[in-house]
Amino acid sequence: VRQAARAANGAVASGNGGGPRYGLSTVGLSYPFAAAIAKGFSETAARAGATAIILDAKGDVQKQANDIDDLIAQKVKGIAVMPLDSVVAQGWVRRANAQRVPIAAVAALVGDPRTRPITDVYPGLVALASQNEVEAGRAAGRLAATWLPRDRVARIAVIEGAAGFPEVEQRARGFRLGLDAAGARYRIVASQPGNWTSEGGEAACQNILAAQPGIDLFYNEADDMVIGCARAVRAAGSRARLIGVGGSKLAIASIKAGAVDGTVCFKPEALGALAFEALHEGAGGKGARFRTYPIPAVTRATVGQCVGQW
Amino acid sequence: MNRTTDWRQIFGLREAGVYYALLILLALLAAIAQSQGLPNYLSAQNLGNIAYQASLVGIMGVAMTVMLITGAFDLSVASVAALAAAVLIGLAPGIGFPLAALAAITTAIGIGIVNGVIVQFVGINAFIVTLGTLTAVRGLVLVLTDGRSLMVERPEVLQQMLAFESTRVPLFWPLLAIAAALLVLAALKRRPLPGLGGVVIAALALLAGRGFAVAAPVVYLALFTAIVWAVLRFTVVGRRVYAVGGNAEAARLSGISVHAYKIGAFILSSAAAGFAGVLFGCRLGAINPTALQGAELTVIAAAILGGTSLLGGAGSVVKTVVGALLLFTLTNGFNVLNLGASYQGLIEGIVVIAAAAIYTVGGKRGARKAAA
Amino acid sequence: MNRTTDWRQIFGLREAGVYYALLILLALLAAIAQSQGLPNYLSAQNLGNIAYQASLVGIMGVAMTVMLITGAFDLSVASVAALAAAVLIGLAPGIGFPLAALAAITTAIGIGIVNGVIVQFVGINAFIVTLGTLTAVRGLVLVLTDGRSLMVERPEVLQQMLAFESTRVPLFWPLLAIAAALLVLAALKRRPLPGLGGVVIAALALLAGRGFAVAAPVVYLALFTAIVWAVLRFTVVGRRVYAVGGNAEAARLSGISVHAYKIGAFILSSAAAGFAGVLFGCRLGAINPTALQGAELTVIAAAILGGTSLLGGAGSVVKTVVGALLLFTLTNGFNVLNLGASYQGLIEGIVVIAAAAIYTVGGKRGARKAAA
Amino acid sequence: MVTPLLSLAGVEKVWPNGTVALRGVDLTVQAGRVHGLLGANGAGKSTLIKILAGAIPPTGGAVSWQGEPVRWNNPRSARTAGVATIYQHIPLVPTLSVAENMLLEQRRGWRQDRLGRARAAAVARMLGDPFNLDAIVGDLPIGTRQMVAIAQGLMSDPALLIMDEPTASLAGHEREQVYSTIRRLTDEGRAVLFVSHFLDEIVALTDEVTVLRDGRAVLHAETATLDEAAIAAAIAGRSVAALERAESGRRTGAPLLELRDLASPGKLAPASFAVAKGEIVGVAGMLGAGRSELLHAIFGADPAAEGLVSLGGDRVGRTPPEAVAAGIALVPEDRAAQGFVPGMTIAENLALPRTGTLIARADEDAAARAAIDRLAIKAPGPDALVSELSGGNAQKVVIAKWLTPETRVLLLDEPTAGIDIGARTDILRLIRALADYGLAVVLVSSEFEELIAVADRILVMRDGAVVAEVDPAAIDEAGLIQLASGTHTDTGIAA
Ligand SMILES: Nc1ncnc2c1ncn2[C@@H]1O[C@H](COP(=O)(O)OP(=O)(O)OP(=O)(O)O)[C@@H](O)[C@H]1O
Ligand SMILES: Nc1ncnc2c1ncn2[C@@H]1O[C@H](COP(=O)(O)OP(=O)(O)OP(=O)(O)O)[C@@H](O)[C@H]1O
Ligand SMILES: [Mg+2]
Ligand SMILES: [Mg+2]
Repeated sequence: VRQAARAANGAVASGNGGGPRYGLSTVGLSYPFAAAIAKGFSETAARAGATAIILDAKGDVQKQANDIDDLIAQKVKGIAVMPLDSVVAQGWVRRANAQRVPIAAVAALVGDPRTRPITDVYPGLVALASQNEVEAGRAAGRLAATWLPRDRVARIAVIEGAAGFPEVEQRARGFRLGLDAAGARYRIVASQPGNWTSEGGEAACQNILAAQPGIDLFYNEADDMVIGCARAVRAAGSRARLIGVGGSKLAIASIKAGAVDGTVCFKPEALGALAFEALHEGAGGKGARFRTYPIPAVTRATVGQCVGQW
Repeated sequence: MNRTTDWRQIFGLREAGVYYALLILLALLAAIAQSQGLPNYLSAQNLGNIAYQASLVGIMGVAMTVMLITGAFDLSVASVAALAAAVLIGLAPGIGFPLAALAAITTAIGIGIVNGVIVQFVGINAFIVTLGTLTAVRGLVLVLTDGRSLMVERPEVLQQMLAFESTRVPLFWPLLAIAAALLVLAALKRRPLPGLGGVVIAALALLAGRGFAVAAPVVYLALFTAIVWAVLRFTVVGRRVYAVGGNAEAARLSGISVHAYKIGAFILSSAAAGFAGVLFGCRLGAINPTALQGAELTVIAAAILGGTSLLGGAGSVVKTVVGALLLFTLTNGFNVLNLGASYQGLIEGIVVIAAAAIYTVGGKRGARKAAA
Repeated sequence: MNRTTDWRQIFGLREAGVYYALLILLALLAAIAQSQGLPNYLSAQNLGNIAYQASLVGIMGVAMTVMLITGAFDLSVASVAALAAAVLIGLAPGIGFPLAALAAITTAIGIGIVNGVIVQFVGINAFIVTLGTLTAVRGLVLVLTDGRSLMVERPEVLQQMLAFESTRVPLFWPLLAIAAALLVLAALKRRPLPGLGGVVIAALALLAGRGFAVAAPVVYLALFTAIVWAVLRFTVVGRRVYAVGGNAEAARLSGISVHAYKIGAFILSSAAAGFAGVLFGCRLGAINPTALQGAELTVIAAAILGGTSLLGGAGSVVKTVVGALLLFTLTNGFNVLNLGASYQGLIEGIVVIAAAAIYTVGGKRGARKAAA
Repeated sequence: MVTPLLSLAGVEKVWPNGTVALRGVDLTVQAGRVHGLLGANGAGKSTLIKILAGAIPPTGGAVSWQGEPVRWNNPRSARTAGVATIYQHIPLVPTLSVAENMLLEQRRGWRQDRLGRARAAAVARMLGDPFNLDAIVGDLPIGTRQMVAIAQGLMSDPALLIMDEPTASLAGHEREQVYSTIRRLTDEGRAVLFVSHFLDEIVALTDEVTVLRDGRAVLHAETATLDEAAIAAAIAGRSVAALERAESGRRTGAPLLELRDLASPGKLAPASFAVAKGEIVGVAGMLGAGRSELLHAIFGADPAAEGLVSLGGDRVGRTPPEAVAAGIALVPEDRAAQGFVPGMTIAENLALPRTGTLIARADEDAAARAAIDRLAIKAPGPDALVSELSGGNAQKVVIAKWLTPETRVLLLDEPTAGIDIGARTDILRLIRALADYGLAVVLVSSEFEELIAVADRILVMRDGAVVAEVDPAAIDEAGLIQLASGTHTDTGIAA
């Protein structure tokens, strides 16, 4: 216990280094993607001489609401929120606006993701720093189209995240748009959840292969799932191609090793930096309200462009 | 021998352990905040925040305590709350807030009845039944919302919902009134304990100042806790709840209809979850399909931290609320002190065990009683 | 009085319910797959997949069953498995796979000892202690990984790890050998049951064909289950495990050292979780901080579906494994039939309750026993 | 003088809640003899026995075993030394079979080992095979469980066998088996420390007795020098009048409780009879004859039971709440499992059948104090937890629960099990007084002497059916035993 207390003191000391305080409410720091955003945010803050307060919602919307209340109560200079739920987040924006605390969204938009295009930043937000999920799906679709057989209708399986996340639909929609744009002939013969985890992806791919041995391509909506899926594909002796989304370190290693064919490269640290900069500039800043960065789809040949940040 | 007030027992670690644990934690956090030059940790606003944050878990925890006292278990509360919220958000634009809230709570009660009937009449273990409904009800939420977040768009309905959830209730005068009532009671009945309570409450109210107000859910939690506490303590129904959990067969052979009490507990638990879901829905004006996922363990943890036994027959709803406050004080403390995220889990786990240890170690008598 | 084989009991719903539940589910899925023109659902490959997917939960479930039989509870298994995986991945590049695996399992055992000692000697409820360690150990994983995914980069170490986890073990001849052994046993002891088992195994092996092979974790699960089953069934230690959970006081008065058995169960549970963690780490040569989150409920659900009582004193490890297979058959079925994600939760919940109902309804005798 | 097998000097025990159970007890047990340990409920017998067995530590005094001072601080050390104990509260593992329970002490080796099983079968045979070795203990009625506990105690071949009220829940035939087993053990040179509230068995069975009163040994003598009245006086601290049969032809009123074709499949054959106001109907039978089943069926506690129960002409619903509402009360046979809520106080337990809205604490305390006085319950007060009472006192609480003005029919299942001699007479008198007051009483007891003394009519049950109805004035114990067992049996104790 004493050790834990000492560790706690250390962390507290480093957290309150002085300077203006900015808060980041993350979905959960045990998710590497969120942790990388937090890293980008606090490093940029440190460079700007500010203190970053990073909160961990642990995947719980209610906790995130509490976190944001706590940040507002502490009168920080600005809040970046990585919303667990885009619709729910509208209330937080209202609340922050009412207390005159600048608020920005990072990694996901605020507002109904079905009706609001990502570039249409929710009123009341200082900025939105995010990759465009539909674009990510589209990039994956365009790349995947180049691998599909020309002579017949290709059979594709989609490994979704978990039910209830807007990315599931966005990345799938973008993927179909990308394939269509490239003029691919295909049929999606299975769409099953892999629960965002590698073991979930592995199980889903194994099971789909048992039912549909002739799959040509697995589109995994996240990189964790694609590396699990790769194992299933190899074990079943299938020749299906594999593509993921995210650009995680593991996926990049797998692409280098030839186990996975491609992924879409996200840069969470950049997102964190963009969010901080937007808050730091303040409402009077001249930057655009929607801030993003390029998300190329990479293959073994081009994987050098993508540095795994999570 | 007349029933004298046994001070040693009332303030002993076993009886009052969870209060001490909370006080120690608050004092510790206040001291650290002080030493870091942060604003006063024990401000009325911050304490109000903690209470507000703990209110949903507290409401579900109070009902869960009754459930645990009868010797059963409900893992489905968080899913049921999410379902109630989904029903509320889905219906409110159409039929207005009050009716939608009623529908939400009715739905929740329906699931409580299903749980209770399966457990009591089919005779399946409560753990597996409510694990099943946890999954099935969450599935239902997904089906209802089609996997998307829903929100209420009609501003006047939204306004009503916000009013129900976010109104701040001034508490200065009510608290003073309660304190006075307690003091009068103490004087009339010659029992010092309520008097002491009255003094503490008056002191708190005066410290917090005239402008002291809390969010509505805190008041709902306080009222619900007070009612359930009074029922358990002063009524025959309450006595029978304990009897059913303490020895179901003896209760049955004393003419208590054990089935009714056990099913009643499931209904109470689900109704409370439904109410919590309504508050949740009102708070956000929206519902996402994964809302409140995993909250059931927090709810049960609050009850057990409050000293309720998993074996049935013992437990106190007030201490459950204190247990919930303890858990949320911890996370609030992490936020206020801006503690590194990596260490939070480690510290939280250790604090939970340490808090539980405080009163277990204090009362060996307690350990024996729990074993009986 | 000689022991006659009571066929009605052995094949009655109460004893064999979970087997029937699994068979019904498999038959149903096979029929649907057939009618949709999908390849044979009951192929050796698909059944092997299910067993593989269930293996980690199965291994933890077997140890959890022993835990539940002694009357305790372990919520921390999934966190402990994640910690073991993190230790493995962290150390393997430095000290090689075998030593790192040893270190991982030793770490896990250490946590089991901590759990057991706190529960037994401080006397805190196992639920709250293991909820605390669930949080604390997950926190430790975060601290160790610093919130990032760890991976093993050295190819030769990775190779060893993959070999340990992913080798496919040919089972045709071993299965035939086991079948023959069982038949000989049956003939010698004049007990028909092992003979029946032998015939079933031989038939399965012949159906699956010569090339039948499964992934290594399935074999580990089978071996572990067989050993624990044999210890519980044939040795005095096993009897004492049941006695400790059935009535700790009776066990103590019979000179059984209850503490040792209860702490032993915590150690076994953590060791199994550690081993599962090592297998998990070996799968990808990598670990992320949220690995296996929430798996504890699946593990406990498997045990309870297998008929193990939460009250202690009863339970069967083989049925736990069948319970785990049941749960994973369900998700496998969803994938194979390509059922919409939104409906999966609803159906899963209902099937879990229905499966539990099969044997509870069959045996009213069981209800009385559970009450005792 | 030979070294005693076991001797105690000044043993004291203070329970953590402050109750002083033993205030310095001296006791010696000689090999080859049966030593009776007697005392009123709460005198400290079970406490003393738990200390001897190493189950709880004494707070003072010394124990020596075969002349050597010993400190047994866990049950295993006592067992290895050669002391086997049958506890009053029958600690068995409900989820294991009888054989497994008997083999619980086995330290290592195989569970299914043939030797162990053979030995268990031999011990069971010695006790007259009262149970199936493969039956699950949780399914057995309390009498059978008691036999299992005795069998478990015999498994380890002890030099000293301690038995705490082994016969409290047994009927005639099984008791005989226990007596002959005890005689056989002493013939082999082993010692037995025997606790019982039945003075006839004490007189017939023991060689010497020690009487405890309020935690002190107040009498130690050779049994041959004493008679029942003297022992009873020593136990109660006053002279106890023997229970006499009431003058026959007590006035009974109109039929109150009527059963028509009350049956439970597989357990109870259809039974039809009526009990009049003021009448006490005794029910005799051997272990497992279905007597408890009959009472449960009347009370509506057996969901499988069918048939008609009416009270004063009105049909009574088939659930316990309806039965209680109609004024039927049941004192169950297994007090720990069915009779009381262990975590509750005496006052709270007594108030369990009360209805109403608010708890009237003052009333309850008064009622509890009245019950404590009326039944001489030895307890610190109405706030004492029932789990901290001695066995007999807990039983009194279970009886007292139903002594309310609302009760019109009293169903009593072995109400005097574990109750001391003085209190037993008082309770039987009380039952008679209640009947005179207008209650209808059905009394199940394995103490046929009790039935003959208080009942107006005795029904005999065998294998779940009522097989005979007899007039207590016209039959003696031996005759009842014969009827109940359906065979010709020795009268036992008289021999
Ligand atoms: N667990 C306990 N905690 C506190 N007091 C106890 C406990 N068990 C027994 N006592 C008290 O110790 C005293 C002696 O009880 P004990 O059980 O030894 O009596 P006994 O002679 O065996 O009586 P009986 O004939 O009723 O079985 C009683 O006053 C009883 O209330
Ligand atoms: N030795 C035994 N083994 C197994 N079951 C038994 C045994 N004795 C009785 N039973 C069960 O108990 C049922 C009747 O028991 P019940 O308790 O009603 O009888 P009882 O006459 O009250 O006997 P007791 O003296 O044990 O109270 C029987 O139908 C039988 O199922
Ligand atoms: Mg006693
Ligand atoms: Mg009986």
